[in-house]
Amino acid sequence: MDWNSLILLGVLATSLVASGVIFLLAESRLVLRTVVNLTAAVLKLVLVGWIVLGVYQAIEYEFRFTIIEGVDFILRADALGIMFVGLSSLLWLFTTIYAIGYLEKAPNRSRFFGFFSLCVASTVGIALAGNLFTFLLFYELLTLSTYPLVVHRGTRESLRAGQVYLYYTLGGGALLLFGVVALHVLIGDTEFVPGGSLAGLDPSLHPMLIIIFLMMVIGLGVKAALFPLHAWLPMAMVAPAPVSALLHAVAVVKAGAFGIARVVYDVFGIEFAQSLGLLMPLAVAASITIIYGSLRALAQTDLKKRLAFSTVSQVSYIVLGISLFGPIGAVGGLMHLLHQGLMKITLFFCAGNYAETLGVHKISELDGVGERMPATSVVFTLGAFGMIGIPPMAGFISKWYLGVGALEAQMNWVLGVLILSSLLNAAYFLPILYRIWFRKRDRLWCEGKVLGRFETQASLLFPTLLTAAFALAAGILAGMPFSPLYWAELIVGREYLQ
Amino acid sequence: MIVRVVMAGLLSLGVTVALGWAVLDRPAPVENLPDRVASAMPESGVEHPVTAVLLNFRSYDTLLEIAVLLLAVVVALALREAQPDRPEQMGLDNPLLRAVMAWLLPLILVVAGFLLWAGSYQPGGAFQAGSVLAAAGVLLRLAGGNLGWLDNAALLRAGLALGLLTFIGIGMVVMLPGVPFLTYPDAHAGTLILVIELTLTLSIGLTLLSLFRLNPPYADDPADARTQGAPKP
Amino acid sequence: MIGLWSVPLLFALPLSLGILSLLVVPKWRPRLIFLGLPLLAAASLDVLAGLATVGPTVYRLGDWAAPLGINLVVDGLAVGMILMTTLVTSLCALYAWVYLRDHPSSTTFFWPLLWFLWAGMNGIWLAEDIFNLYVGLEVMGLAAVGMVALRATPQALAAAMRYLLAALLGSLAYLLGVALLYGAYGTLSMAGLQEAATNNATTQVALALIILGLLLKTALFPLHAWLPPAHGGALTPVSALLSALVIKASFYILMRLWLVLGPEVTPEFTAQFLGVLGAGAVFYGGWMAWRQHHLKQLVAYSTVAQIGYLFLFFPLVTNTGPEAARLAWDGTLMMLIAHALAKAALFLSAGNLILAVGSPQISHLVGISRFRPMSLFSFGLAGVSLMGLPPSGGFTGKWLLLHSAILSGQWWWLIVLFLGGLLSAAYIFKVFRMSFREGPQIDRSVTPPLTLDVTALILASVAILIGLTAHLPLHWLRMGSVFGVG
Amino acid sequence: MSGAISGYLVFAWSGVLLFGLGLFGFIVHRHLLRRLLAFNIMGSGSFLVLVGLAQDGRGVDHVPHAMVITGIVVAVASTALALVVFRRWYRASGRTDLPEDT
Repeated sequence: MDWNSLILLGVLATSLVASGVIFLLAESRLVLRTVVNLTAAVLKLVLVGWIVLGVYQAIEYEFRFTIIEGVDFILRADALGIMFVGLSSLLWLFTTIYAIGYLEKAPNRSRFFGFFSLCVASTVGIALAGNLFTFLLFYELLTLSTYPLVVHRGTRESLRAGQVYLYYTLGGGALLLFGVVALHVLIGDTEFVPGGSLAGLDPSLHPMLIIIFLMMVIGLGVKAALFPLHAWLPMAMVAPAPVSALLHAVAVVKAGAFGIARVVYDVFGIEFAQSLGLLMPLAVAASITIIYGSLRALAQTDLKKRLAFSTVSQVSYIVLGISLFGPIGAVGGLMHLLHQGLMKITLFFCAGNYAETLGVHKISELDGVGERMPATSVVFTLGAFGMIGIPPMAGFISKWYLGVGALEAQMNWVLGVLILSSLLNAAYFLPILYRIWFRKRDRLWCEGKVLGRFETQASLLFPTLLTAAFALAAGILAGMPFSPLYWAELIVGREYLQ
Repeated sequence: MIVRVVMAGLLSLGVTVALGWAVLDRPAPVENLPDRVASAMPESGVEHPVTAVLLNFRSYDTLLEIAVLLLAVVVALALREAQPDRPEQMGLDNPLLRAVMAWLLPLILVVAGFLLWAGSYQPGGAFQAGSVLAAAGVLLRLAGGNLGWLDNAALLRAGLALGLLTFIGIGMVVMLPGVPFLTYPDAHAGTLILVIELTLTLSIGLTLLSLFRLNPPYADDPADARTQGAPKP
Repeated sequence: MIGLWSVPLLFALPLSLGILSLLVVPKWRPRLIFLGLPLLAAASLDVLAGLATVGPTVYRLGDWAAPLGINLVVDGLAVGMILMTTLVTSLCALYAWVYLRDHPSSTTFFWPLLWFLWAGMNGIWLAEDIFNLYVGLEVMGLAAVGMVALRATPQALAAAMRYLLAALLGSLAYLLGVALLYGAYGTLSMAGLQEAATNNATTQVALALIILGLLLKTALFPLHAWLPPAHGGALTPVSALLSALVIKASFYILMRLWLVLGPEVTPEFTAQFLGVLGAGAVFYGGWMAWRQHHLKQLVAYSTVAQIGYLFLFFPLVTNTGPEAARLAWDGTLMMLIAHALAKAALFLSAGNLILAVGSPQISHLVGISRFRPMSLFSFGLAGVSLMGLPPSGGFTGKWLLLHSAILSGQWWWLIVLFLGGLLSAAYIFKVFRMSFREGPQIDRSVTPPLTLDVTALILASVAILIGLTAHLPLHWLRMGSVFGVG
Repeated sequence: MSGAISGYLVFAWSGVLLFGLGLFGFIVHRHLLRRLLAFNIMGSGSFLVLVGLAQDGRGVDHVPHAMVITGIVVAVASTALALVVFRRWYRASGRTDLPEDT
């Protein structure tokens, strides 16, 4: 057991141990809980930073032990995985700070933060999983650890949402399980290898492989909220804002999209998937979801619901990028994994700030809010611009690469999808911005809270500003080392299409 | 009801037919266990094969069987209801029985002793002897004899436990030379088996008797009152 | 000889302690566990050590070789079951030690019954002689019936009576099967039978009787009617023991005898039929569990459902090729052990929840997640294993069974595993939904003693952990079986 | 073997019939005492099959004799236990059958 494998366990353990400790803490131990939370989050970030540097220098990190004959538990840090780990550890820290402020004086915080940490541990596990079995293990753990967060408020509505969430994700998980086991029967332990490990199989097995691919992509598509498997996501909006932020920006939907990337790149191999004709249907499904999500977002009157449908749409950019056969499209998709995470979490934080500070939930209640909460509103505007894809925001770069990638893959129609979707994005974000900045306030907000020196609590405001800064930097500094673009190119250049 | 009878009839008929078929189709056995028993008899320490099988070759079965008996008593003890006004004397009002009992009792005890002793060379043994002992107790009780000494819980339980504890104890002690559980040394096999049988007889008798006694008729229950000598007014 | 002392101690010690607990004053009855548990744990571990160093052995009681004498088989399967029994029973005993304090003194008879039950189970795990198995079944069965009756409420008595009738009928069917086999082959030893058995009407009828008898005792759908009242209505530690271990014993015998006689005489139809019954159990049990309003009844019906998974063993192991059969063996045993641990944990934590809210109704658990997180946490961990979600023993077992089903081309069992998992999620999360619902803001619930929570938590954690380290137990379990390699 | 019925096989046959009869009674009757009696009849049937079948064509075999003694003890213990539970049940409910069986 060498140092490099222990550090992987450390990354996992920081949040896992934190979760255990928090569960055991009494509800009233506020300070200790906060200390544990933040220490773990910072520690994890440091460890991840260390690994990022190592992976950059092509150091191998691997940890494995045997579960049953022929099935290993493998953690491995490769460029793709560590990208996702980096995103989740960074956002975990911000979301934790945000949640501490958001849930001040709310009940059941011990339970909340316990499951919150567990949820992060599962996400990290998903990112670091070195084979399908390990991936599946954490994928299901994620379902289990997010359920209590979705139903956290304990109202009839949230319990109902939790139930729908469970049916979707458990059903999807079971399909994924079947696919994984079936692959296991064919080729044994399915480790993630650049270029995939299935291309050499006998052609008579190809129909079987197509079925397996379908099962796995449907199973993963549930969490990635691919149309028509997305219905759980808007319902899950009843959860507290930090949960929405974490679920929608990082953990659950990204786990699905990330899984699809793993399956396409590291299990089937992009070229083999292309030769089986699997990429085109995936691209079509992603495109439909992009348009459908945007259309539904237009119709929403609730701010968080609109953001949720926007997520449905935006996550499919990642899937779209994966399904474009060619390096540029791949870069666009992978990069969007980070970009969308940063931008969407910012937007959800803003929505949370509005709700928590002013009690505003409906879009129609946002009139003139820019005056009352300028910082939050500026940040919201930046996020919205990013989503629409206005340069130089991060979203623009993703869309640019996706467009070029589509042309490269000779799928010109995708360009149409991107343009239409951007127009729709504009159509559902610009009216909000108009209300925020150009309409006069026409109602009383319920401002019950003691806010301190700023427009809202510091613990709510600063994480929002920070994530926004990161989102902005990702766009403006895209050419710098360790930017999302840089890293996505590293992944594609190092591992795919060699 | 009719449906149930028809169903039960069909089911039991089916089972009977299947069993008959199984009996008819029985193959000739390859293994000849009686021969093995016969050739191992000299080492068994007893002369009667049934006793040899029960207390030596397959003594483990017997050990567990005694446990089953004891279990029944444990459940009877657990389910015993406290009856403060339990009538002490609940014999049948039958002078003849009492008179005969005075003669019968010693005879029964002798028979029990004989059965126990006979077990080593002809049919008989601990269970038979124990049952006879228990029968004596039941008769005594029906005759209105005083079995109050059985209410001494400690004594009763010690008696119940004696057989199985001795059995296990001997089974363990003989292991000291490094042989498996229940391996009697050839020289002492007969004696050891006799000791086991003796204690088992006592315990089995007490067990069966306790099963009879632990749940006495309920004084206030008309269905049970009939078994009592004195008719209720 | 390996295990010279420890093997007989496995049943002689609990028997002696059972008698001893009758002799001491009631107050002292529970305390005997502090003598018995360490000794039995040591004996179990010694047997395991023997297995690991020397490999599977046969213990000849009275130094008589089978078929004249009775042999005990100390192979991986038996030792695995013994260790499982020791762990689960020990924790249930510790639980009962605290739990029964507030119960009427007649419940101290729990202790002798517990020891006898333990002896009966260890006797069954070790047995190699089919008549000896009958006696062992009776020891275990009557002790179990006594435990169900212990509460002495009308419901408990009716449940015990029903259980007893089922158990007696099952034993007689089994005994008659043994009578036919002995009549046909002149031996009671499994090894001897395996050698001698041929395909003829006697063997078939005997096997059918044995299977039917054991199905009744295992409570496989549709012969399950006795189980929910008996397991759901008993004292909590009793429910845990019965659901976790006792029903496994009859399944274990079935498994062993199937491998001895099955391949020789049974048409594949029988194997498929058992699988179909198992599937029926999974669906019916899951559905009924979901419909219950009483927490322990829910858990009891969950047992009805989980038994069904075990019976996929038969279609997956019969004429399916060595690899699929080995996977089925591994998967079934993993399921069995995981269910034993998880179900014990589920019953114990359900008991804690009932203690906390003072009512067995699921609807009274509203908001309990805020006040009794630990009891709920054990319930959840155990539930994860029962649902077959990773990482847990239940998941590993399901994985192996899935693997075996795909490998042997019997895709229809996939549907059973798929829907069964969703159904179990439905009933487990039914409890969670209630506990997460916001209810009273003030904690009116009772705090169960720490021991009760800790024992449940340990069992649940082991059910999870065993899934992560499954290859080691599975390696041991294969030793001495037809699936053992090297 | 199966041609002429030897003396011992008569026992096996009557055992088969007793078992069938007992099974019928066990299913049909609801009164618990009757069911217990039926159980005992079935038990006797099994014992007869055990002894009769084993000795048919082979002569005396003491092993099944010993097994039958064990079986009888077990049956006695089970019956006693059943009676204890039954009496307590009857006391508590006034019923001679089980509730769901009407």
